[in-house]
Amino acid sequence: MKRIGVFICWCGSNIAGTVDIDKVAAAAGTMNGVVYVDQNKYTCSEIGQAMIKDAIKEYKLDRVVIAACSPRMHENTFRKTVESAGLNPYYLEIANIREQCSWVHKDKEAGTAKAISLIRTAVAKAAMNEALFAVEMPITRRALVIGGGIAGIQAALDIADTGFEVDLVEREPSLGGRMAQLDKTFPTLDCSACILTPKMVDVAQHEKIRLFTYAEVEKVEGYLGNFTVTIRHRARSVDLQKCTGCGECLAKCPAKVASEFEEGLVQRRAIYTPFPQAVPNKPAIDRAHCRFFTTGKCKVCQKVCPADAIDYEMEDRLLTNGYGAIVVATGFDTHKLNDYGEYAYGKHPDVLTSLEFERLLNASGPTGGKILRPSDGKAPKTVAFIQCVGSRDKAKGNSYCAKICCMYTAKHAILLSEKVPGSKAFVFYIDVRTAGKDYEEFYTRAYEECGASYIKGNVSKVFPEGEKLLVRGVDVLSGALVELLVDMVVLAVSVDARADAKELAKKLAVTVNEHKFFTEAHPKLRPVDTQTAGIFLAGVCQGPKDIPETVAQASAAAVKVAAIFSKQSLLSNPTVAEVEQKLCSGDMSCMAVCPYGAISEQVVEERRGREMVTRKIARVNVALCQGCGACTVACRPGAINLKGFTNQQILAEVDAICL
Amino acid sequence: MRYSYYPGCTLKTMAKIYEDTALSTAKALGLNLTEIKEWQCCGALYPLNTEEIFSFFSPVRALLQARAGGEDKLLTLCAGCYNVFKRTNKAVREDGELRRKINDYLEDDYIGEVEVVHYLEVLKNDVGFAFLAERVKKKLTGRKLAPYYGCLLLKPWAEMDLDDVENPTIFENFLTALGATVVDYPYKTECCGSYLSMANEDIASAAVGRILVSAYKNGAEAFVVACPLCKYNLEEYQKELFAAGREPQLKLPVVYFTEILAEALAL
Amino acid sequence: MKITTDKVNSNLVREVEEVSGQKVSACFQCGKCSGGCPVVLTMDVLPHQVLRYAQLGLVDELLHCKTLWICASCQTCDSRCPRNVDIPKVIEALRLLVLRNKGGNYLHPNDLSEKVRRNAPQQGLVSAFRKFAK
Amino acid sequence: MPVVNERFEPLIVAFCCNWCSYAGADLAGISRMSYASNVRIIRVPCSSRVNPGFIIRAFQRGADGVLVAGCHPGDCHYHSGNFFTRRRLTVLKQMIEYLGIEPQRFQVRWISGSEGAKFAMVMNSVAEEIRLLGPNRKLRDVR
Repeated sequence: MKRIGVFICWCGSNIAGTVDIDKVAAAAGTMNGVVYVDQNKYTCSEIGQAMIKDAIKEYKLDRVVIAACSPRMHENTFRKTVESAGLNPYYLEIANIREQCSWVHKDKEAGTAKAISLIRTAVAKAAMNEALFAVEMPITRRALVIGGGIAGIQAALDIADTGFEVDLVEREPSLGGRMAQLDKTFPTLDCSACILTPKMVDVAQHEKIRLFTYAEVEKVEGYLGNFTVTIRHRARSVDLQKCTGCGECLAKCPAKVASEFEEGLVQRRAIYTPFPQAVPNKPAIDRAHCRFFTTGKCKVCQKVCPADAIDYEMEDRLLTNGYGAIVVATGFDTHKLNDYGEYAYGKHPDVLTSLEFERLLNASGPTGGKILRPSDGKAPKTVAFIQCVGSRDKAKGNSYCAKICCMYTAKHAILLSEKVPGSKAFVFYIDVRTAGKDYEEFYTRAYEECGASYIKGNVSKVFPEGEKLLVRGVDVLSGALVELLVDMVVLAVSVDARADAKELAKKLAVTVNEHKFFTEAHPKLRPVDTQTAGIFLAGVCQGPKDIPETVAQASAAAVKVAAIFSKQSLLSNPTVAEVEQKLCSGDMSCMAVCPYGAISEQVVEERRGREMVTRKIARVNVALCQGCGACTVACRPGAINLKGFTNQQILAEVDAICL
Repeated sequence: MRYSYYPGCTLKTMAKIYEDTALSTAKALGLNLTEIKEWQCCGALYPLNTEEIFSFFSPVRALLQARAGGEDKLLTLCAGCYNVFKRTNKAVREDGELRRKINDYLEDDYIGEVEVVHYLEVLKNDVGFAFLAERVKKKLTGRKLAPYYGCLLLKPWAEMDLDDVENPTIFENFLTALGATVVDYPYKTECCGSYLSMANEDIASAAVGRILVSAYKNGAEAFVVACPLCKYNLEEYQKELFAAGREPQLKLPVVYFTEILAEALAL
Repeated sequence: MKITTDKVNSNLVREVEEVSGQKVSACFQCGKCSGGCPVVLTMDVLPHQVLRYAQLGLVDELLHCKTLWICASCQTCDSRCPRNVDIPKVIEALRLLVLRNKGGNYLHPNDLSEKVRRNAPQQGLVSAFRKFAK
Repeated sequence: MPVVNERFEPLIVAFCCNWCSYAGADLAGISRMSYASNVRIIRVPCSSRVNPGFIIRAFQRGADGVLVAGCHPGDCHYHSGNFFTRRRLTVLKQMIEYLGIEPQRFQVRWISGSEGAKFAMVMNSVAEEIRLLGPNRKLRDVR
């Protein structure tokens, strides 16, 4: 007979408020195998834990049931408590009488009855708990960072600076991401490129970092400490070893396409480096637009290349590497304006998105940093900035606030006043949100010092009126109709998750929310983790945020990775599948359902009557098994069981519930 | 191709030319239109409240008649009728509670089987603008026409789903197929004042004025419309502005798209 | 005008919500409705203010405003509303609250001008009388 | 006939996967959403751990209903587990119906870790459906 101790937590009034603890304790005392019952105001406190330890020793308890909050909350804490009292940590069982009882049932009688039932179930299971032992598993101490924007760059540098190896994968031909497209950054107005490009160079030169540009994650397998990732290195058609980055080819290529980096304001060639400070500063051929690849004739770049670096035969390469942890930093897309015909975007050349306007501000942009109208090349005297385009719009856009637009619009208004003397900015807003250090002051500067007129009201429609644009809205505060004839309209476009975020999430076995942003493990306490151990998030791929927040999150992710790598090995999860040799028929149904390839065939020698026979049976690789238990149900003879969740334990729980 | 056809009250009187040209052009294009029996006024307006159940009976009865005629599609011309029928049909299809209430009053149950289409839609989807362009006998080359959509064809977009509500193109593509030059102007989907012109003429006048001037400034020689009420407002207030001397250049004819079509088909 | 707890809690707001099927609390006062309204210039209470008044229980003020008889139900506003509020339905509900009272009719056949009588299409007349009279 | 005043309270056994549905149940708690107290949750790592035998056993022992809840298909923490669950339990459901047990008594639902409200709603609706059916008498052990 087992000697089971039951400890009932009040959790202050959280449990004691709806559950009659004394009644529960009395009932627990009558349960099979229970030799000791105690209660405590806060079991997770030091005093509460000490009580458990003392009771284990004093009453020679060999199984422990704690009736308290969800095991997802404190199971690890209490396992350690039990372990420090000399018991195997898996002798512990938790009855969830808070989240799944006291908090959801207002009726005290019903709550008490359910708590008793939950404890009886836990006692029944605990009686069958067996000692489980984790094994040490070696880990691959190399990290993979997906995405080469500021989030990925920061995470990679921070991990590499702790001395561990990092592979950084970027889809585009260059590092840099969105931040490289920006001109100045709020609220300090320091130049984006000036603070970003040194970091890009650091990445390229860091001895611990391997940089893979023009590459994408193809396949992810494995688990914390031992991921196996296949990376597709897209055929760049330019040999990076040979290419000197001289740029001869860029000038001669006859095929032109809209430049993604310049937001389509100018054209690039089919062979291109996205921007002058690109890292690596070597081109790639965009095969979809290359004349040779589309028509079979041209090869101009090859002819002009002095280094013989052009390689039309190059093919995509798939390379597989092992990693111990992964940081996802894939960034965002700007919101597409297809559903916003009222703003005349695409109908009139002087209606721009905020990112296009950003390129006009940028000294390396299409206008050399002058704000000029795309239509006639003149400096606009009046500019209307429309905020929340695609944000806070559950009818046509994103229901959420994109967080950065209020601040970058204030920045645009300030920069307009600096770059075009005598100009005037009108900012149409729904609410101005400036939570952040020095942000409110920055916004104040826009309207106090730089003369921007803030108008509370969403613009309803932009009417092209000849060369000018008529912006029609209301000032909600005064109730006055607003009709402004302006030279330029800038739309503060919302921030979307990457269009293919869901596909990547599937590969990584992490989840996305309804807007396709990656889901963190806990919105407050684990904002950098995903639900999948060993995979972390950084930057806007998790939700809209500005640069400082992105950098902070990236560094946090790096520390999480470094913490894993600080050990040589990890303790495995001991709740793994186990094969009972004499029952296994060797038909291997289990192998077919295992998602981790953890089950393999093993040939065993057995005595049958007088002779020795060999036959095959299933074998579980405990390092690969993640403990889902799918195999246990697939097994016809019932030879596979899942430790910690055995058939016997679960049936005992069923029986206890139905008593 | 066969269709049930619902004319509506205005098309039998004030807008007779709209019906005549629609029927003649349809015939020329091989479309077979059968006017449904015993139709009544559609009610002119889709009820914008949760209480008026009886406003649905007339359009649903017409839809039942269309179903009885054996055709899958009910063709409409007047933008008002189109708006009422399309929205009613959608509501009956999707709102179980409303469907139950309506059917409590009707002899036959109707669950939204008929598809409501506008003639423009038929020209685009069933005839095809490319095919239409081939059938044009007299190309409208050089004619600068301003399409005027108004509201009822397009809004509310979630229910009408005919075209992009802010930048529609169906009218433009239609006129291009006939060889005309399409005049683009930003007021083509702005409201003409609708029924306000019956009671608050000043307000309607102001609304129409902007549309007229914008189209004129962008080089329009005539308006092309699909709604008798739009035509009335555009014509009447143009006359007034002209008479008052405020916009003396304004003398833009307002024609139904079917009239233009008949002309191009040399009917 | 004065906002009081009585007004904010008034049954009239609930009646408007019920008749219109719209939630007035959904509006966050961006003003996109008013900015695009083709007849807003002659309104005394702008469309976004209609929602604001309704949120605050100023329904009496709404029942006496000119706006109810100016809205053409063109649905430009609700086609752009980021909060999915069908404003013409809210205005329709208010109009019905007026029309359902004795003497609430806004338009009488005798009011029609000679021009309207002679030239207006049936579609316009039917629409006008359905909106402006009971 | 005696007048029964007491409302029948069914006993429902719910198998919830650790990563989604159990987390969803916790979230319902954290959000203080109250729901029917008839449900007893058994935590399993994945819905694919649920052996049809467990369900039959619950009915044998007197459960009035059994619910299996897992991650949404495609979102399984173990990649593919709930696809197996779906297939296995579809077969079981047919068998259970064949045995004459009302289909509402055995339900499979997909509830994610962020769907606390859905968890509460499902518990209420399942409890209500089974309450209307009355006690389950099929398959019960003679005791």
